[in-house]
Amino acid sequence: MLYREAGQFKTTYAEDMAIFPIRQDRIALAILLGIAFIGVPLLADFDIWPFGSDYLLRAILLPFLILALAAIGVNILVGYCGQITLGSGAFMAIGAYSAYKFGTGVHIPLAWLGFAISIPPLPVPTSILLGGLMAAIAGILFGIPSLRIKGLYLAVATLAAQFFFDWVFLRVPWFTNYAPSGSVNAPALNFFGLHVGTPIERYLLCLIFVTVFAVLAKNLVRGNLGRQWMAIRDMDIAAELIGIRPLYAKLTAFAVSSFIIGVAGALWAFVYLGSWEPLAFSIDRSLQLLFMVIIGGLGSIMGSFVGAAFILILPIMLNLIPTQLGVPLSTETITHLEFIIFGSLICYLLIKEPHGFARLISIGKEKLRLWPFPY
Amino acid sequence: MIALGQVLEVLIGGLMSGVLYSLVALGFVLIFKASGVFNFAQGAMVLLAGLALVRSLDLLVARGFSPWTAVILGIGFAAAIMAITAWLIQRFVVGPLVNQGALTLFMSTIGVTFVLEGAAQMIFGSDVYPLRLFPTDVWLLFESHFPGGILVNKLDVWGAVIAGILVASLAIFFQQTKTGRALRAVADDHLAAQSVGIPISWIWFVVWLAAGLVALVAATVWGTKLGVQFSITFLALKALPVLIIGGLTSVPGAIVGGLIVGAGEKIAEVFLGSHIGGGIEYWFAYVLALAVLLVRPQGLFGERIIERI
Amino acid sequence: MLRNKLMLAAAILSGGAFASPAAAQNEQFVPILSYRTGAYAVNGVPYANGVADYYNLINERDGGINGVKLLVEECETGYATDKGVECYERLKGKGPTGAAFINPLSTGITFALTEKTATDKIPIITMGYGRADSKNGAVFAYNFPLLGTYWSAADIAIQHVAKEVGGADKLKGKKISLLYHDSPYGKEPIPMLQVLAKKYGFEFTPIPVTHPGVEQKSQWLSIRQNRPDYVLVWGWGVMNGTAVKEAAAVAFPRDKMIGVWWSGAEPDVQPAGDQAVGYKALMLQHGAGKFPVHADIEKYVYAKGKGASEPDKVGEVLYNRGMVNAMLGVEGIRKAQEKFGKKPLTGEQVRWGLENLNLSEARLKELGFEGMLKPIKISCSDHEGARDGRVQQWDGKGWKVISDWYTANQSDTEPLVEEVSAKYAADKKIQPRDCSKES
Amino acid sequence: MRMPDTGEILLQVEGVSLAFGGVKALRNVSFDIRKGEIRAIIGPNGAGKTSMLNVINGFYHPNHGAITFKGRTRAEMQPFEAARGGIARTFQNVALFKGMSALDNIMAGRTLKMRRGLLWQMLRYGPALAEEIEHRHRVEEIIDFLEIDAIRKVPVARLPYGLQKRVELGRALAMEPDLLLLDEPMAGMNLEEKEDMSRFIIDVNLHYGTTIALIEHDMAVVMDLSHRVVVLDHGVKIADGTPDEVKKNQGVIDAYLGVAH
Repeated sequence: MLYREAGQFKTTYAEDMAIFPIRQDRIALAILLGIAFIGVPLLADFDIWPFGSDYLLRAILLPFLILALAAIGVNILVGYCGQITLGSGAFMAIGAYSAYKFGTGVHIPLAWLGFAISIPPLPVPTSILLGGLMAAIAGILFGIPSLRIKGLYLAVATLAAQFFFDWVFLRVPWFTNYAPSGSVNAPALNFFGLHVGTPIERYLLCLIFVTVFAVLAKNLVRGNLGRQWMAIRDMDIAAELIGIRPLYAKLTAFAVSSFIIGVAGALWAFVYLGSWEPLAFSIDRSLQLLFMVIIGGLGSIMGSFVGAAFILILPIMLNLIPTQLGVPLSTETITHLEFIIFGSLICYLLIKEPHGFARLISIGKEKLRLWPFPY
Repeated sequence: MIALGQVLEVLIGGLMSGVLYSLVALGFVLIFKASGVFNFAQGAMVLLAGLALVRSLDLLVARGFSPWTAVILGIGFAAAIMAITAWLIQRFVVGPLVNQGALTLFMSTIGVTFVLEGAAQMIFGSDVYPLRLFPTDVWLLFESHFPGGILVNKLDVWGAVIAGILVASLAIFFQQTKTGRALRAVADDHLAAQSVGIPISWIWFVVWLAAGLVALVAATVWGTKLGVQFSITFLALKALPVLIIGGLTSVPGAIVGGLIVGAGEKIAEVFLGSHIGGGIEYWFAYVLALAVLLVRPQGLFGERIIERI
Repeated sequence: MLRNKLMLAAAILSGGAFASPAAAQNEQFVPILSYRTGAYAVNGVPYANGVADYYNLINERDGGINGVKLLVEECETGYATDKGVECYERLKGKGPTGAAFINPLSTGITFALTEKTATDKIPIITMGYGRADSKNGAVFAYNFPLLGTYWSAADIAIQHVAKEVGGADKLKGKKISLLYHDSPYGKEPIPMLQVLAKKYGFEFTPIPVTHPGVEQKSQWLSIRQNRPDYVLVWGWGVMNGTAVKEAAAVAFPRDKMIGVWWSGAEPDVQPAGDQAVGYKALMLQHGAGKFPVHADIEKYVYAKGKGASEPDKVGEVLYNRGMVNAMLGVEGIRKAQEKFGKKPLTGEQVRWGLENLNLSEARLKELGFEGMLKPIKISCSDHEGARDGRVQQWDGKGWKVISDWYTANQSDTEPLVEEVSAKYAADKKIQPRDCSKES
Repeated sequence: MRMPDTGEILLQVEGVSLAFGGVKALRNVSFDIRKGEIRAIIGPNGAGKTSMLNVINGFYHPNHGAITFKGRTRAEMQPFEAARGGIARTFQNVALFKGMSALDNIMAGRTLKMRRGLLWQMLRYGPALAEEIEHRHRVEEIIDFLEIDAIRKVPVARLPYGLQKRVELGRALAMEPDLLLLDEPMAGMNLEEKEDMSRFIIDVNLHYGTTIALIEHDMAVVMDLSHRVVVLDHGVKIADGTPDEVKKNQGVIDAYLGVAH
């Protein structure tokens, strides 16, 4: 009875075009944001269950937020524009290492020209955004082949970006400021004079980034550009015949997607890991992100969040449940079981609902709307 | 100064390792050709086949069987495991997804990869298991012409011979047998094949079985080279550029692609890599693949792409 | 439906992580970060077994440390940094007083945790691995690279090479290559080897091998052409065995290869069979074999069916190393109990214990480690404690010790430690402690 | 039957030939389309009708011949350039964007008219929102006109075929084209749907003044709707004129009856 749109008449198109046209959805979102922005920090501040230790914040919510952001980026490219990528880890790495370089000062000696390009260390927020920008530029470059290469061939071609950048950040010492071990440390997280140090501060920082980018991304995908992307995804030939330029549509998708992934990469490195090496952005990360959007729902911003939560929490749950049930298994067995359950779940979900959790939720909502009369 | 002997040696070594990549790539091609499924699980299938083989071998030898009997029984056992796997995959994964898009099918094979990796190690163990089916020492050729001679690994030669036999038998299978011809019909058009009474589930089972047996063959060679262990699954990633260069649908393409990748990356690594930091062979093959795709989007030997996604 | 699932998830998650254990409060929590799966499981499994068995021994034989039982939980990292961080976060707060210390068993995870552990005040023990500059306890108060860093290892390896070629002066003009795992782990020794190359005048070539290291043909074809006099192997997992096999394939003499102590265990050479005969590796003091402590392990752990390993693998190199690692941690706690009382201790208190750890010959004998280890004494300025090693050689069946003890030359390593740790302190705005005032 | 229009020439096809490998799809075809008229292209299966439309909107590039549109003779061009020039198109097999709602499909037709860049769209505020609303108004008019109000938020893949065709027409109309190419707009429809569709086509022609070129198999429809008819057979133009003239043409009768040439 609570979930009804009856009586909610839209008198302007602007109202009809709001992100959540149904009032109950808006209320639910407001509550969720309220919990996220006010509830969680308050609970954590007073050490109230379940935030008594920072495990939930630091080991679950923080990576969840950052990976959800990256998943939004991947979803724009894969879910909205239909260009499969297995190289998103590399673009996270580009974001991370570029942000690192900008954050610690860029120095490019051009001895043969007789001068050097030097940029002093930039503030962290600027560095993170510039990291995203660098990823966007790389995204455009690696997006160009997509005009010719399609489908699974493109997927494999994106692996070229993955392995190439893995190598670059491993082998070109300039990117790691000549750190002997190749592992680099993020600069101190100063945001406009505030030092972001405690888990709750880090959490809020990521939450702000994610909220802002999720709104911007949602605006894009329901605007003209989003329609162009989806048109290219659904039928590129017809899209061209109504005046959509594939070059523009695909490259903007690559740019926007890579930008968001790059920012997520910078956050992952700066805020979550603090110290990292290229292995943090390996092919495994790319596959993980792809799983998130597929499980969560291709072409759904909300799905990116659901997918990220699922993929991140499932293994941890699988780890915890046996101990909770008092069936101690060896970590070896657990990991193998985790592989098996994880793989089976993916297959099961793909068979049951190829459009991911987002579709399941919208079906659920539709049923709820009609409840108790299903017909 | 680069010596001619070294160039030849690297070239031969590269071509040989390329053939070994082809062994893995062949499994991909088989499945893609017949079902349009891009099977990410091929690497995991090599692991499973290898583990089944080596563990049963160890057990049989420990029970006092003669090496030859043990090898034959072991291979039989591993083949049976691959048949069961093929049936399970067809029955529970690929079958129900028959009319889904290529992306969904591709993702489902990543799911299969996880299941196979977990199950194989859970059942057969996650240690390194040495396998010694082929000689691993070397020949040194033309020692009179080049200082130190040209080094050729016997295992690589065995690998090449086996790959040759495999390709020949696959060709015969496709051309000469009823199932093989039916397979080609299915590959051309699922619906049409179904409408003339070719049971598609049977055909797909056969394809996955064939890919499983190819994986077993690859496992004998790679297992001898590395020892049977988890890292064998990484071969899937080495085989992908081979596939792309050769074309997803071409058996000879897999071989030629393997040769190009093997020779290209080894030469690049040895002669170029030393100048720019080394380790370039991991991306070199992929960049090569990207370059090939820009010129020929369907790979060197692939059929023209019918857009499916 | 989904909401229910999420509720369940939250309930289980929070239960798992936060429910204070109903069990006895007199327990000291010790986490084990291990990897029993993935590309490096081959080496991760015996190590983790050694650690687990020793903790078990302490509980079974002694009833804990002075009556404080060890509460052990293992977490699988798969050698992946982000999983390692998650494991750390999950386990650090468990037990009545939180984790006593953490052994990340991965140089990458060590790098990622170094800052967090300092904030959380939990010691991070990296025995024979980790960051070499963290030897300087004045800057890295919570890092304990016990028994030897990679810079010490590099120095010992070169000392051994010098001895084999007939003296340090003979190193001049020799070619020494480093075949390394292309990760922070493999890169750690490079600066030290560069220093040594300059000092002794040998030609040093680093050769990277990309993770996980199954593909080394090009590297070995290059080695065959360059004909270095020695190849140092800084590998892990499958990379070690592959290196040995490829060396055999290009006929590089195995006795001119010297692995670091992580490249010198049974799983590294057994798969290569006869091809591995002659291969040498450094020892992190101990080697394979059984010592008095193993008798206790068999009596109190395996006889009760509580052993983690297959019995015939007890006493292998990595198993023993796991035991040594666990023993040093336990002794650190014991030392801390002398000062803070026989009760569960916080990480901060255990840190004091580790920093003041002093195991004499006699104490090692009591512990049953006589012959495995030399005495070790940690101090504020020296978190390494000992830097001795020997060289062992594989004869096809087992590892044989072939050298006397070497001690890494601090005059070589110390300037680099000072330089790099000072830079870290400056970057992180850490005020180094004044070690003369610590006790 | 409707009276032929005598307006100026909008599109001139001159001597167009098109071949795929050895197969000649079009052979030296010439005809014109005048402003404001409804021009039908008919012919038996395989006559090259769809190829002709594909040539007109730049999807195929003719081997010989020239296309002059709005007075400009063009060389090779890309389909989106034709769209920009004012040519819209529907397809024989519906080519809608299956994952999008009917509304979004038609909104996509406004792409060329929308000016705000990426950053404005991202903010969806001020000018960007105003633009979105303005175009929404235009699209709603089309939705009203095509009587598909009820299904505007439904993903098109779930719509019945007849409605899909209507949405596709809506998408083409949203482009406000000068020339509208309709490839068998009534294929697979029942009588009632055909009548609806005919009415829409005539209304579009009358109210918006849009020039229309259509391919259709139903002769009755063609004769009712069109001002002039061009007949193709095996890639060759065999007749051109008013429906009455064409109906009496012996060549056309032969072609349809399948008399051997």
